[in-house]
Amino acid sequence: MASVNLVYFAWVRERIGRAEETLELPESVVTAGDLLAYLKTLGEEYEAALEHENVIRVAINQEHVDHGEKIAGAREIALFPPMTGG
Amino acid sequence: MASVNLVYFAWVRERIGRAEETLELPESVVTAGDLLAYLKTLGEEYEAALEHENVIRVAINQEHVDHGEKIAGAREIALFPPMTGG
Amino acid sequence: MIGVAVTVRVQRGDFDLAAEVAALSAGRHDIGAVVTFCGLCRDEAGTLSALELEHYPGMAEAEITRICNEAVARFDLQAATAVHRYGKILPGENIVLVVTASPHRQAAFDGANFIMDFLKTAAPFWKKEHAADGSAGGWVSAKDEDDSARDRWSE
Amino acid sequence: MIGVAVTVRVQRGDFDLAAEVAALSAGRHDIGAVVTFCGLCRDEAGTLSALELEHYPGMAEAEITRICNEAVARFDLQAATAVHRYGKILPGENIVLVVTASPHRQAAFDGANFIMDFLKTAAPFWKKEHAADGSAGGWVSAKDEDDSARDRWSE
Repeated sequence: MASVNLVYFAWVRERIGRAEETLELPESVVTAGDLLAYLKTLGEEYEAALEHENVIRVAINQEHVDHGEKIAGAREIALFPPMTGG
Repeated sequence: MASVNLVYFAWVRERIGRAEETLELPESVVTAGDLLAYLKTLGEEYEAALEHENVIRVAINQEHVDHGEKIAGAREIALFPPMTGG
Repeated sequence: MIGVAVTVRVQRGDFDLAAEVAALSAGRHDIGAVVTFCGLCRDEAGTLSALELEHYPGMAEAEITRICNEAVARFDLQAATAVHRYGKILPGENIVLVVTASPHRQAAFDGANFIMDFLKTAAPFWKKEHAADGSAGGWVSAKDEDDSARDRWSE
Repeated sequence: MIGVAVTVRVQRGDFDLAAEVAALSAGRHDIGAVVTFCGLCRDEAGTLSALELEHYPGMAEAEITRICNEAVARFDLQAATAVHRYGKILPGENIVLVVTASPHRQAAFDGANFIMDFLKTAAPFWKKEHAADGSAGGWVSAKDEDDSARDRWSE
């Protein structure tokens, strides 16, 4: 089991109901996409937040990554909706 | 003979040697292009200023015109090189 | 690109347009063009009372810096500044500032335009609307046209 | 276009970027984007001591106003300001300012870009260079690239 800090923003944060947490991930979670699928098994709040997986953006150590990116070595993984700044 | 105020700018002004003048134009001067051709008959300074007729810009009553524009009714005709502001 | 100054700040308070331009150009005699872009909060014909801007601290600065550095490398920029606010922002108030400097005008325009397009689509900020009538506002949706604006730079 | 403010000035003295932006946007809550362009005098790697800008009084203001009105009509502009200096201008000093406001960022960028392209090629101003070594400077030649920049708007 690997321990990772997860941070959530905007409506992902609101739906999950917390801004950050530290989780132990099973070895089967290899990619960012695996992580999304895993989180959805943890409860309704995660299911609601991550329902449309394809729109969820992932950043590892504060850099954008594709869902196919491996998460090994990640200190911090962020999940959030498409950005609307500017 | 029609009387018209002529104004010159930049190197057109420098080569003609004055910034403005009022001239009586013969009836044969109908268009802006006719004016340029007529001025070149008035002396070396005009010939030097208007040598390359096609680059000379003409404004009638402070609006850009083509060389084919008729000058009838003009209060003020300006001759100048291509603009380099901005 | 020696001497190229990239300045990025993410802050709650307002910024000072003139001060940012002065900081970027002071004492230089080689700049031909300075372009600034200010994005402001619109009241949407009176229906909006405020925007609440959430951001990802750390990554916001890092991502905007990456975008500015790319703009500097891609265009002929002598300097680039970007300041993005977060927190509650009222109609008429500033949200974001971008300043670019270049010897040539089109590069300064393109640099600022490029930075804004990527800032909109890649910098981790999210806007929530507060409705003027007190009804529940919502998160602003990302626009396809913003993705299109970004994608034109890779055509 | 009711309420569209076009402000044009031709003046010897410097302008105040922040004051011009404030004048154009003060009290408004419907502006989403303000773009400014400042054109400055470069020292051309130390070879230029000053620019002397000649203009056609009256026509300069009239032509810039025509250009700004066309930009307002063509893009979705809420306001446009253009200030152009004349007389002797030293390296590092401002020459020209354009400010545009729009609900949308690309219109503000395009409006300012359009105004600058036409201002360069149609506003009656002429630059003479004074060389730093005291040798006779000369009139700046019009550039083909400026005509090309203007012509892209009619493509």
